[in-house]
Amino acid sequence: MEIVRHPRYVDESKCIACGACYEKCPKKIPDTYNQGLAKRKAIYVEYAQAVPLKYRIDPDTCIYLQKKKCGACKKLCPTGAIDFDMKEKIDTLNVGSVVLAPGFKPFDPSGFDTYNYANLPNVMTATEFERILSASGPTTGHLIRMSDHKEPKKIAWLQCVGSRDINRCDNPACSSVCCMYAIKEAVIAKEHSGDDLDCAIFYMDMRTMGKEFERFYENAKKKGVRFIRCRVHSIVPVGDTGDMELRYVTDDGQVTTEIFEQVVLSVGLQTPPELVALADRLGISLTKGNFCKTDPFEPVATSREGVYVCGAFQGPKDIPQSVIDAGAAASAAGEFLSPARNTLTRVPEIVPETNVINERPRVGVFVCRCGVNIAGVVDVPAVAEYARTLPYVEFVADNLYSCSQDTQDIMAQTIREQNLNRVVVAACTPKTHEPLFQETLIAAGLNKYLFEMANIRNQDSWVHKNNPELATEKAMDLVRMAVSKAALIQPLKETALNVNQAALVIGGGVSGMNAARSLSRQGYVTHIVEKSDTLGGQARNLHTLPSGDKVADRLEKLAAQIEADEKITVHLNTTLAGVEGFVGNFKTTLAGNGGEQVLEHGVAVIATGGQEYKPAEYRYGEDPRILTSLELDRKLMDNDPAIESARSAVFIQCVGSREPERPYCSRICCTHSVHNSIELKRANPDMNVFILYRDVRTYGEKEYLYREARELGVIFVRFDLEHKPEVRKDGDRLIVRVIDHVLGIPMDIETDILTLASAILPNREEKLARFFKVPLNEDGFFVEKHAKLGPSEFATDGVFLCGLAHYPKPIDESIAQARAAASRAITLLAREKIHTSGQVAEINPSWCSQCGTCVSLCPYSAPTFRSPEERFWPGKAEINPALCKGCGLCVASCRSGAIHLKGFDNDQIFAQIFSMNEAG
Amino acid sequence: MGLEPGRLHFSWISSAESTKFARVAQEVTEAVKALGPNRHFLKEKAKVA
Amino acid sequence: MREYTDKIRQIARRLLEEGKVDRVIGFKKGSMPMMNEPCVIRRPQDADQLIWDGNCGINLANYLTGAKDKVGVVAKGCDSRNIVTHIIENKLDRDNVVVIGVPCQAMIDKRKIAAAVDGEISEVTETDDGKVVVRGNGFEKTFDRAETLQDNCAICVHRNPVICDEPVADPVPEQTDVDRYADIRAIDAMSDAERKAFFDDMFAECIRCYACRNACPLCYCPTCFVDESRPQWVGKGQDENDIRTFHFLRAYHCAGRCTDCGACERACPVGIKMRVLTRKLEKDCKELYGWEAGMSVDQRPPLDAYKPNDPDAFIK
Amino acid sequence: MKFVKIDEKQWAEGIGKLKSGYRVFGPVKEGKDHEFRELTGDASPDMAFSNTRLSPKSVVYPQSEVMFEYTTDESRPDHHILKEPRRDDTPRAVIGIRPCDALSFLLVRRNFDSPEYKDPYWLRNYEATTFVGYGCNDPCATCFCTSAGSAPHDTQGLDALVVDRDGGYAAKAITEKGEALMKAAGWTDAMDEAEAEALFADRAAAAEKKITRQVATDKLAEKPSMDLYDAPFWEDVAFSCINCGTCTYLCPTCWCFDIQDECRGCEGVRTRNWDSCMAPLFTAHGSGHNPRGEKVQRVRQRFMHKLKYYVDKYGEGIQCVGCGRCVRSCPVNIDIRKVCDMMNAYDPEAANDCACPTT
Repeated sequence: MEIVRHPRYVDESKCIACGACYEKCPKKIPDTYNQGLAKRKAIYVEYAQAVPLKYRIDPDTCIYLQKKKCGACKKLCPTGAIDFDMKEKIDTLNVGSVVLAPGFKPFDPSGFDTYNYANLPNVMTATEFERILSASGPTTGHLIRMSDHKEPKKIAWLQCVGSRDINRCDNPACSSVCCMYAIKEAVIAKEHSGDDLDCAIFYMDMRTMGKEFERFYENAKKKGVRFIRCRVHSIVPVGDTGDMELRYVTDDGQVTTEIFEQVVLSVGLQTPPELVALADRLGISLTKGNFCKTDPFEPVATSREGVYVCGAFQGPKDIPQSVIDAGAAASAAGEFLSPARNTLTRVPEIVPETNVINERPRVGVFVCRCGVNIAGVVDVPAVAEYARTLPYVEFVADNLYSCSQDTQDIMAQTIREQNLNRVVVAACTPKTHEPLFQETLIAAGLNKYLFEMANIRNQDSWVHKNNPELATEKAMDLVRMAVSKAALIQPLKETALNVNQAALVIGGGVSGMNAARSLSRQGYVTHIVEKSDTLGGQARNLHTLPSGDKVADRLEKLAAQIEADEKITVHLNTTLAGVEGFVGNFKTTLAGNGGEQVLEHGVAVIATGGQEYKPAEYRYGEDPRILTSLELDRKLMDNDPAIESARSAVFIQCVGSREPERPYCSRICCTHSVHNSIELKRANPDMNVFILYRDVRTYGEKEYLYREARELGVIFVRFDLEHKPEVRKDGDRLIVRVIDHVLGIPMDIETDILTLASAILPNREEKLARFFKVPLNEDGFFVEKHAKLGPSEFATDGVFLCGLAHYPKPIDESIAQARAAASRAITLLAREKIHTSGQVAEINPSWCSQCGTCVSLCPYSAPTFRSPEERFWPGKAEINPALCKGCGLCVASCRSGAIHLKGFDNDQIFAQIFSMNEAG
Repeated sequence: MGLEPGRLHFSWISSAESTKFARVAQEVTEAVKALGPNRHFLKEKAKVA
Repeated sequence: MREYTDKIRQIARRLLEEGKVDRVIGFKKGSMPMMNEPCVIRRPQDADQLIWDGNCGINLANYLTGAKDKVGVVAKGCDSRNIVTHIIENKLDRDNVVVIGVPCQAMIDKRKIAAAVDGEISEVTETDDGKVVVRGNGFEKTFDRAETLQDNCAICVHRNPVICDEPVADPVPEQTDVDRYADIRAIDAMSDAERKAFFDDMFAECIRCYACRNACPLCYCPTCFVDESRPQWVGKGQDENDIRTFHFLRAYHCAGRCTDCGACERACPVGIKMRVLTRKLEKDCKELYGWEAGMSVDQRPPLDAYKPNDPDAFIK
Repeated sequence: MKFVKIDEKQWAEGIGKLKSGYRVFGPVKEGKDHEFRELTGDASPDMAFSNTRLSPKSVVYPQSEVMFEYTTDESRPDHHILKEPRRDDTPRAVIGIRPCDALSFLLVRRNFDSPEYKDPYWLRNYEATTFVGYGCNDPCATCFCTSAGSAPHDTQGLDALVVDRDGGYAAKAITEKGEALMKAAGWTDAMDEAEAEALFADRAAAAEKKITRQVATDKLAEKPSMDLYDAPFWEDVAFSCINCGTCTYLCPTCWCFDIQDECRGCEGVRTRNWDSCMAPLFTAHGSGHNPRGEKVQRVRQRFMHKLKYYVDKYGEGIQCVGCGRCVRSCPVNIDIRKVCDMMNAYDPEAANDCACPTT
């Protein structure tokens, strides 16, 4: 394939991001990253965390590129990185698969004259408002409005701007994320400006269906964020105060006007025209809403083989779902390319490590000028001279740019020539540069931990720009502290562990089967453990998907693939009896079929699923006409005559969900009921179908179903938690009473089918959680590593997660997560060996009092007790370096002071503190 | 213990809250500067008997 | 008390005879008035050395640390709570210990009695009707037992053993109307200068013998922080800062673990009332975490538990 | 002038006068107990005490004492040189020391003033000190000085001895130092020698009669050390011990110390501090090995040192003056009198019958 590479006009290999060019560039233009709320120069880095951190020139605004004048950056650049002659390049890549992750464009509300976005400075889109709240934004996080820099006291959010709207724009789908981001913005705004900030969110349905979202919503209410169910028609300026008037109707029908000082438009997600064109070029099909078309059982596959999709191009979605999709797409591409795996790898050359133990410290100090970044403030030669006087310092040099490739080479050479055995670099932040310098140490044959950095840029020259003398003194202090620590540092060993190449998937439902299939297709022996006697899990109870697919057919196909797969072993009627070991080396005991079997595996995927809540309310169980959603599916599957003959059907939503004792949204029930209501209407168009709901949560393109149901005549009646519907029997008649939200009066509906959209319950796998040392949340779902960035894995290495065990979700999302879990697992398996950090905790057994605090406290289960039979130090605690993350919890908790963190030993830290003291 | 209250401060600052860290550091520094040099709990050179 | 003694001997004898335990730890009569000595009995015929009276204040859990054999131990309320703490802290296996539970009627304080009379005491007897008769060279004085109690016993709210395999008697009623923290609140209310002066005065007498530490069943570290040299946390001399560091750090190491058995104060040769430190932390643990040490073997102490989502607002 | 009488007024005035030539130390009531403290200002010794809680050894041998000072600051000419700090060597007087405690200084002197080694710190303080004893009329129940080579009115180690007399005190000068002190105090009112001898003898006899507890030490010297070392009773003796060290800190005859450096920045001092054989650290080696790592070894060491090794090394007495402080303050009632009897009576042949756990 061919890709166009636009010219950067800056040579990436030369630019060291010193910022000299930015200082001098005379051209100021609106900063696109800050939504035009601030200015930047024509030469710029998009945002502070950009990778790679290299400058580029905007050709449309650069004075030189436009008028051949200026060129200040080229004159100033210390490394000669500016190249105005760069041309557009077309690269041809030989690839086997393509993943599309082009994202979305926020909806542009300029066209809505009633919202006055184009005219009023204090009407902002939510993306702009995000920048206002950001510490790196134009106001450094200070909440002020743009017109007069006043702190607003009242802010309104208007939801569904450019979403769920076929009236003023053609975006019928729900954007899925706006409810949650609006609540988040309101809560953060209150955090920034104090509790008396009035935040009001105007919405249609509050769609907080993500994990922990409902709790966040409830907490926002408690914090005083107002939620008003009303679509505001227009925004009217109040004179030239900069304030705005909103007119709205309250729940009880009162028309109210209210003045706000700031209005935020919660704009939706849409696919921009250039992406539509791209899709056309690539020959992939789109949905009605211009999102990439996928199949529920292949949620990341486009219509073209080998081309996969993830993120908001597949449909409006939030970060966790996008991250899940990304994993799934990677996995899908990996399956597709499996035969080519490891055909393009290169092995780096390894320099043998010098043994420095018991050598007198010979410290080399490299003081960096960082161009003018440091040298412009700090007297670098003076610092270098000072360093020469410090104990154990054998060599000192100052460099213009320590991080440049040639300096790195010189450093490695110096280390060898001078026999240095400890290296201190006084430069920028270890966060970005420590690994680079450590590589240099390795190249020079030194253990990479014999390195210490003094941050004389971010923590010194940058913050004390106006105090050069004090900054120089501080630089000396920092160097002295670093040297005093360096003299005490020791080489550390990284433990290498073989990763057992087999995988264990726990649960044989749709998620488990997909995870297993993905693993096996990428070449790994996989075991599925299923406690029941068949594969399929909860999906066996489902009738059809909104796409029209019969779930049973697809399931059968999938199960057949699994059974035919040579690499997959299915253990039915089997449960886990015990788990030993850790990442890469698990030993799991399986119990079932009358015996026990020990399985060794390197990774585990937990896909234990969930179950349907059996309601205790609404007279469930007292009448055969009262069903759960899955029971209705069963009737539909069986073509039950009761369906055809029914004159009326009622669905009650949120049965057991979003209740105080189960405060989460089950995510799928709205779509499920709406879809089934359509099925009922199709089966019998004369049937009166009612859906009693609290918020209809047909997120994303599921909104089309909601519309279709309404068009088919399904009647939606809203109720709230305080006025739940009542079910009674009058003789043979089954009657549901609900208070009509428009009329405000009770309404009796006689029904022949009452479907309770009951919650999805977690299986609350406490034993499993203990076995794998992974946490469950209050609701009983497993807790992932990171809610946004690590949704398919656990904080415990080598254990992964997907499906309903994580949170309620529909089949397509479960499959995506199953593949994402497999993808994450494969990143581990593919390495074959894992190296732990050398900076891990270590126990001095002679001081250990065996009290067990570390064992109980460690979130990673790294400390354990030695066996009482062991010859040396029986019964004392020890730390498995493979599991230790170096967090230091155990170190702090140990009363006996027996635990220390290698690389951060007490004596090293005290040496730094004491040498700081000498300064004063 | 009798340590002046302003000399000890607990704060929960996540690694993402750089502005909060800077603010807290500034506040604490100012609070401690206002108290002046610490006079309690200073260990003098051991007394000669 | 006589019944207690008889019952303890009887239980100890039976346990040893039946081979249920290898040894029984209890008290034998001491060589001075108001002093009993902790002792170990290994043969059934020696069980009659055991006694029980108001002078059994030593916390016998201190003698169980790390025990690997089968031990019977005479335990009052506080001892039993320390046994629980020992079990939680992996110092003792529940299956290896047989708790001979003594519903405690509070211990008497020999220093209080000695201070209340002039001259050498030769004999002290406790009567069944709650009196303490003190005889010495030419005097005899009778006290209400309630006036002579150890400070910690006077405010004890857990007199009955929390775990018990062999009860010596029916449980005694627990005190419910005591205010455990009146003095702590008074210290809390002091200004920092007053508080500093209070502690300076309190520690002035300390000779750093570490008897408080050694008497404490919680202090079992192989190397105590005061003995560490790299880094040396505490200087070894008589500097007031070092003394204060020792006392405060020792107390902090007992936070959430101390059962207020009073062993530290009882052992102190110079009479420092260091229980105000441990009780301040006990009060904090109770108020912040609803925790009382040593009440159940099934619960992890609050300071041993890690929660990334700490809900408490006191850190902000 | 060997004997003088001192009335209440002379006594009080004398103490006052002494303060111009001596640092005066004496018993002071603190809380419920007495301690030896330096008497400054108008303070006078409170003679109504039986025995102080701590021994007066710290007057000569402070718990924590600076040996040297140094600096590593190379800008100073005297860097890296160990210098002795200025110390106060002026005469000091201990008023009211009990005869048992006075004897302890003689025992301790054997350690700090031996033919091979003379400890300058201890000796300087010791030689500057005049000990004015106070005859003991009401020995405690824990006292056994008469079994330990002393007696309530014994004069060993004293420069002068004071006893009660109607309306005041009678004093006897024992050394020239004592005589000089009495002169400085203005206690020169001579007393009839025969009357005085009788008074001193009567008082001594009366007090000695009150000591009921005798401890047998006669056979200690002849027992083979290894027999005692291997004796099975140590397990029982040590069982209740919590190794708190109270006994060693209170004991007038315990002399062990530990040397420590303390520094702050470039400035440092070398101090020596009392140490205790009850502490595991006392014998811990740098290697991590500890030859007395077990409690029972440490307990045995304490008693063996006092009652056997000392006896063997110096060929007389025991390293104990019978003051009874350890018996009184031991939190778990370990009684040196019982241990001493046990050692004295120990017969390894008969030991097989005892109920001790090691058999």
